Amino acid sequence: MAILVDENTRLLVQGITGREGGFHTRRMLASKTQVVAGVTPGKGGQEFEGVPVFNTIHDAVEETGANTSVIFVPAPFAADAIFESLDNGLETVCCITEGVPVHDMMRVANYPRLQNATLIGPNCPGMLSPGKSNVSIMPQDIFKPGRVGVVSRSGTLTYQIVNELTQRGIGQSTAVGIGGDPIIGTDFIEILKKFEDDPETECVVMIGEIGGNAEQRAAEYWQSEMETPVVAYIAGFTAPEGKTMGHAGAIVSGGESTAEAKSQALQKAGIRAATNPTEVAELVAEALK
Amino acid sequence: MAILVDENTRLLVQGITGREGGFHTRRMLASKTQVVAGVTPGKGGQEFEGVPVFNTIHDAVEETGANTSVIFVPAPFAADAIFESLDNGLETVCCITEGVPVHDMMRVANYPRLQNATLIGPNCPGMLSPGKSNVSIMPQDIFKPGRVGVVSRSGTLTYQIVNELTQRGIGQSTAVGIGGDPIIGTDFIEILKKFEDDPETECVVMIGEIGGNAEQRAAEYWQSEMETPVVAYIAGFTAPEGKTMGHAGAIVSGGESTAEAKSQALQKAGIRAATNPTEVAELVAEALK
Amino acid sequence: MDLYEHQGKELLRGFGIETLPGVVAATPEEAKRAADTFGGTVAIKAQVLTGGRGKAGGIKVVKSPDEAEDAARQVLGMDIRGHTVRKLLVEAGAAIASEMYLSITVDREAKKPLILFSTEGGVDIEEVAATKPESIVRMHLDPLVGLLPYQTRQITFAAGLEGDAAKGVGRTLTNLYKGFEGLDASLVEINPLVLTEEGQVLALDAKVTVDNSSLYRHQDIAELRDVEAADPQEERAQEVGLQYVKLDGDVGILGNGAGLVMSTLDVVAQAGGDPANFCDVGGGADAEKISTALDIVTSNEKVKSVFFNIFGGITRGDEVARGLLSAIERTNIELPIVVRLDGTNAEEGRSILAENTPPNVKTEETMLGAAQRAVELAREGGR
Amino acid sequence: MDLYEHQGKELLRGFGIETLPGVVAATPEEAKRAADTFGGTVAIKAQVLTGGRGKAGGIKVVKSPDEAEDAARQVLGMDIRGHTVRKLLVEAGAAIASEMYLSITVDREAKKPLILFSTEGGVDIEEVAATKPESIVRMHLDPLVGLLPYQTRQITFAAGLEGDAAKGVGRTLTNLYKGFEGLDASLVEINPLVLTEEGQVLALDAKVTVDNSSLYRHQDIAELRDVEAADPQEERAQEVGLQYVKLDGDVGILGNGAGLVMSTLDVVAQAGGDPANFCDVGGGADAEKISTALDIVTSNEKVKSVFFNIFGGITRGDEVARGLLSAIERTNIELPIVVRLDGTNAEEGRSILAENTPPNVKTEETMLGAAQRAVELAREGGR
Repeated sequence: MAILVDENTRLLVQGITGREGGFHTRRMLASKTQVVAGVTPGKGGQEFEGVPVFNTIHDAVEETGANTSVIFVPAPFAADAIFESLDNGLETVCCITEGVPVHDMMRVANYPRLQNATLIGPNCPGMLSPGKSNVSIMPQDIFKPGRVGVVSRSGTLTYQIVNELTQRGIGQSTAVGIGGDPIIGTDFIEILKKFEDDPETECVVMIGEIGGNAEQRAAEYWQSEMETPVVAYIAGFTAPEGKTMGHAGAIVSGGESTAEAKSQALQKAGIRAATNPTEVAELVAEALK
Repeated sequence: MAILVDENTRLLVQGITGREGGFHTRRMLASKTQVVAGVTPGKGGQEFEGVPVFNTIHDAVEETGANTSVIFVPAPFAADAIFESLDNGLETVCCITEGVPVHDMMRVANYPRLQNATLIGPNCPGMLSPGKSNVSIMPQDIFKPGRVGVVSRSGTLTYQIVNELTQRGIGQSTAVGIGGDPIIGTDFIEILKKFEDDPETECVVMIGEIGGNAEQRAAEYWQSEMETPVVAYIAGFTAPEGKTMGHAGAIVSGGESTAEAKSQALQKAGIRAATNPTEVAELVAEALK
Repeated sequence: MDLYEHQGKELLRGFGIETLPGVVAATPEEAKRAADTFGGTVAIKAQVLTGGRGKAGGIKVVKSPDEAEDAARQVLGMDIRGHTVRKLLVEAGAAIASEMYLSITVDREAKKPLILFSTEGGVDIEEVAATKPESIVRMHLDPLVGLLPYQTRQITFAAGLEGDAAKGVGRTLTNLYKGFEGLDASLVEINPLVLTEEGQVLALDAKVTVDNSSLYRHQDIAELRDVEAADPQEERAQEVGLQYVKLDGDVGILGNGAGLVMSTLDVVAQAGGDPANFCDVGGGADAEKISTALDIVTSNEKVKSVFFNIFGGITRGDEVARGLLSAIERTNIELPIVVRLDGTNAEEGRSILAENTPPNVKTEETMLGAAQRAVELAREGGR
Repeated sequence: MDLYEHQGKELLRGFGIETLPGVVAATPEEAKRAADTFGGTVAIKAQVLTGGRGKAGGIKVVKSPDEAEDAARQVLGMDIRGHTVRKLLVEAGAAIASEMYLSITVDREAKKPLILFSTEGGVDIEEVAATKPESIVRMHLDPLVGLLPYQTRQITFAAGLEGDAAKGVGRTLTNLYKGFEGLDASLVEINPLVLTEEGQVLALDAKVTVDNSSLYRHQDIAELRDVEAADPQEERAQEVGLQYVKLDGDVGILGNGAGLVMSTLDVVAQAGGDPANFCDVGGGADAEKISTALDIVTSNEKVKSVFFNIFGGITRGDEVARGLLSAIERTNIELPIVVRLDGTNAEEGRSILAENTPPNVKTEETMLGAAQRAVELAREGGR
C-alpha cells in the first residue's frame, strides 16, 4: 500500500502542453505513472507523448476515467483549474503551481472537503509512491520503495532527506510535499492520519519550517491519535522576523511561528526532532529497529 | 414520534419582539411549545412573555441550548437570519417570512446540507406536531394528535384539509408547510423520507400546486422508495399561464408546471389524487383501513 | 416583473452585453425618423410582455424610412395574445451568420442558477429541447462561487464553438451572469444571440424577468413598470396589497390564502362554473381590505355571483364574520354573494352572518356546497 | 508587500474607512506647512515599515506649526529598528474618547479570513491576547459567503458596544472587509481604531499587507513599492527572480530551494558560523542566474566565505556543475567558495568540478562537512 497515489492512480495533467506540464508529464510517464489524459483548452483532440489531450476536464474524465489530477497552469488560472477538477469528481488534486493568490486559495481551500476530495498544494512538489506512481516534480531516481512515509512543506529539502534515507537503505512508502504557501489544501495532520491508516508505513518523517503553527497542531495530533513513530525536522532557526524565506508561507510573524517554538512543541509531544537532515535518517533507522 | 418538531424541540424565535414574532410566540407558548429564547438585536437582557431575549443567536444558544429556530424577521434580513441560525448550530430552522429575494435564497439554500441541518421555508406556515410542539403560524385548534403526516406548499389550504381530517376523527402526526416560493430549503421528497422513517406516521397527505415539478419528483420518489401510502391533492387546474397565483412559486411557465401534468404524474406513479379537499379526507380514511 | 425587450436590453448593456443600436418609437413618425437615422435595413419590433410576437406579425424588417412608417402603422395597436402594442423598438440591421440561444434561470430543484446554451437559436427553445435535446448545453452554478472561467469554456466547447464565436459567447455569458445577479433576475434570456458575419456576438432579443421580492433594492427597475399596460383592477389590487388575477368567467372569487383560493377556483370549475378571477385577501379580518377586494372583484362587468371562501385559522370565524359584514355594508353590492365559513369558531361566525346579513348574502357550510350554489346563482343571471 | 501607514490609509479610504486628514511630508518645512493648514494640535508620524515607532520616539504630538517643524527635524532621518525615516505623515488632531483594535488576517489553520476586535486598542495586541484574552473577539468568515450583517452585530455585541460606537465599528468592519478582499490583503489592521468624543469612529493607524502573489492584478499597488527604502541587493535579486534576504553574518549562502537554503543557514549556525544571507537560486543550472546570485551574495562586504549548497534533483549533478563553473568564470570572485553537490549524478558533478575549478573553489560531499569547511574559511579571513 501507499497513500494518495498508487497503481490505481489514473492521472490527468492540467496544462499538459505547457512548458512545465509537458516536461514533467514526460518524467511521470517515464516513472510508469498511468497518465491517461491531458487538458489544454483549445488543444482537444491532439496527443502529447501518446496521451490524449482534451479541452475540458469534463470530457477527459468521461473518456478516460481519470481519478487524479496534477495542475501546472499559471498562477492566475490555478484556482479555476482546482475548481474544475473538483467539480468534475476527481478524488485527488495536486496543484504544483507557485504564486497562487492567497484570496483565490481561501475561496477554494475549504471546497474539497465538501466533495470528499483531497487537494494537495499549491506550491508543492507533489506526491510520489516509489515504484507505483509519480504525481510530482520530484526526482524519482533518489527514491526507493519501502516503509517510511515522508510529508514536507518544502521541495529540495525533502529530496535531501529522502536521499539520506535511500543512501542508508531505507525505502519510502509515499512522499508528499504539502506546499510552502500560507493556505494549502491539506495540512500535516490529514497526511499523518493517512500514514497512520496505511499498514505499509512504519515510520513517518515530517519536515516543517517557520511560519504558522501547523507543526504544533501535528504534534498534538500525533500525541493523541497516532502510534506510528514520527521523526521531525524543522528548518529556519536562523530566520529573522518579518522576512519571507523563499516560500510565501515561511515567515516568522509571531512567537508560534518560529522554528524554536515548533521544535519545543514537537519534543514536548514526544516526537524525535533531528537538528540536521543527516540526523533525520539516523533517527529513522533507530525508530525502525 | 413525529418529525422535525416534538417534545425535545427547544425553540428560539428570531424577531421575537416584532409584531408578527410576538403574536405567534404567544400562540406557540399557549400550545405548550418550549420557547426557550428570543433574539432581537439591541433588546438582549429583556424578557418577552417570560422568554429571555438575546442580542445574538450565539448568546441565546449558549445560554439556553436552543436547537430549533423560527424566523419572523422582515424579508430583507431573512437570509442573514438563516445564516445566523445555521452557523450557530441550530438543527432545524424555519423561515416564516414572505417575500425573501430569490437570489438571497439561492445563496443560503444549499448551505443547511453542509451543516446537517434542515431549513423549512421561507414563506411557509411552519411545522406542528399536535400535542407536542407548535413551531408555526398554524391554528393548533383544528389539529388532533394522530398518525397522518401532512406536507404542503400552501397555508390555508393545509388548514382546510387538516380540518377535514380532524372532523372525520383522523389525527395528524406532524404537519409541515414547506413554503410557496420558487426556492425553498426543503422539498417534498425530504419530508416524505422523514415520514417514511417515522413509525408513527401511517399515511401522508401531500398538498401541491402549480409551478415547478416538485410533485413529479415526489411521485417518482414515492414509487421507488416508500411504503407509506400517500394521498395527494393539487391546486391550480384553472390557473392561466404566466400569471403568479398568490405564491411567488405558483406560476405556470411550461408543460411540467401545470396541475394537469402533476396530477397525471401522481396517478402514473400510483398515488391516489383527490379532486377536492373533502375527497382528500375520504381517501385518507380508505388508506388507513 | 417582466421587462420589455428595450428595457431588458438597456439594463443588460449596463453589464456589457452588446446589442444593435435601437430607438423606442410610439408613433409611425417616430419610427420613420429612427429608421432614417440608422439608414438601410431596420427592424420594427412590437414591444409586448408576451412571446410569439414574430409569428403574430409583430416584427417587420424594412428597407427604407417610408416602409418603416408603414410597418409601424400596422404594428402599433395590434393585439398580440391579449396585449396591445403601444410601443415599438426600431433597431438597426445586421448581417447575421448564425443564431444561438442563451439563458440563465433559477432552477428550483437544484436551488441554483441554471445556464442553457444552444447553437440552435432563434426558435422556441422548448421545441429544440423536445426535438434536439443534445443541442442544448446545461450547467448549474454555485451562487456562492459564481461563474468560473472553466465553466464558460466547458459550455462553449460542448457546443462546438471556436474562435470569435467561442470568445464572444464566453464574454456574453460572463456579462449575462453579472446581469442576472446584479438585476436580481429570475430569468435572463437572449434568443437569438447572433454571431454576425464580422464575428461580433450580439443580443438580438432580451427577455428579463426581475424577482418581485427584490424590487425593494431596485427602485429604478420598479419604476419601469408599465402601469398603462396593466389591468386597472390588478393595478389597484396591487396597491392595497391584494393578490388579484383577472380571468374570463362569471363567478367572482375571494378567499384567504393563495392555495385555498386556487383550490376554490378549481372546485367552482368542477361544479360547472367559470371563475372570473383569483383574489387572495390574505389573513386577518380587515374590513377595509375585504371591502376593497369585493369592490375590485365585482367591478368586473362579467361577474354574476361571488363566492367568498374563508377558512378561519388564527383569525377566528366570528371575527371574520364581523369583518365581512362591515365590509359588505360599506359597498352597495347587489350581486348574490355566497359565503362559506369554516375552521376555528366557524359556527359562531355562521350564526352572526345568518342574523345580520342582507338578502343577497347566502351562507354555506362546505366549500363544495358553496361552490355549487355560486355557480347556480351565476347561471340564474345575477345583475 | 507591506504598505506605509499613509499608503494603507489612502487605499482603505477608497473602501469607506474614515481617517483624520493627513499630508505626507519629506522635509521639516513641508511638515510646518501641513501643520499650518490643519491648525491646532497635529501628530507628526514617522513612516516606516516596522512596528514600535511610538516607543522609539517616531510619533510626536505638537501644538503649533513651529513645533511641527522642530519635531519633523527630529524624526526625519531617525533609525527605527533598522529603518531610516524618510517621510512623515502630518495628521490633524482629534478628541479621542476610546481606543480599539480591529484587524482581518488570513488564518492558515481554518483557511479563512479571521477578524479580531478588541476595545483594548492602542497597544500591542499580542500583549492584550496574553493578559486579557477575553477582551478579544474572534470570528472566522467563509470567503465564499463574505461578511454577513449578523456577524458584524455578533462582534460588536460581544465587545459590549452600543449606539454610535456599535454602528461606527460595524460600518468600519464592513468596509474593512471590502478592503481586505478588494486589495487582496493578507493583513489589514487598524490599531488604534478610535471613537471620538463626537461619536465618530476613525482609523488612527493602518497596517496593510498585500499578498505578493496578487500584485499582478494590482499594478497600482505594486508601484507603491518604496524602492529607495529597500536593500539595493535585495532589490536586484528580486528583479532577476532570486530569493535573497540579507542577514548579519559573514558566511555567504546560496542553494537551490527555499527549504534547503533555510536548512543550510541552520547547519552553518550549528557549525559555529554566522550566515550572511539567504539566497535561493531556484531549480535548474542557469549559469546567468547563478552568476548574478554569486555576485549579489559576495557584494556584501562582510562576506568572507561562500557556501553553495546544491541538491541535484531533476537537474542532474553534472549539469549543475557545468552551470556553476561557467558562472564562476563570469565573475571574478576571489573569496573561498565551498561547493557541496549531492543527489542525482552527484559524483559526475563533483569530478567535473574537481578537474576544472579555480583554486578558491572547494568541493565537499556532505552538507554538514561543507558547512564546517565554509565556517572555518570565514574564520580564516577571506578577503
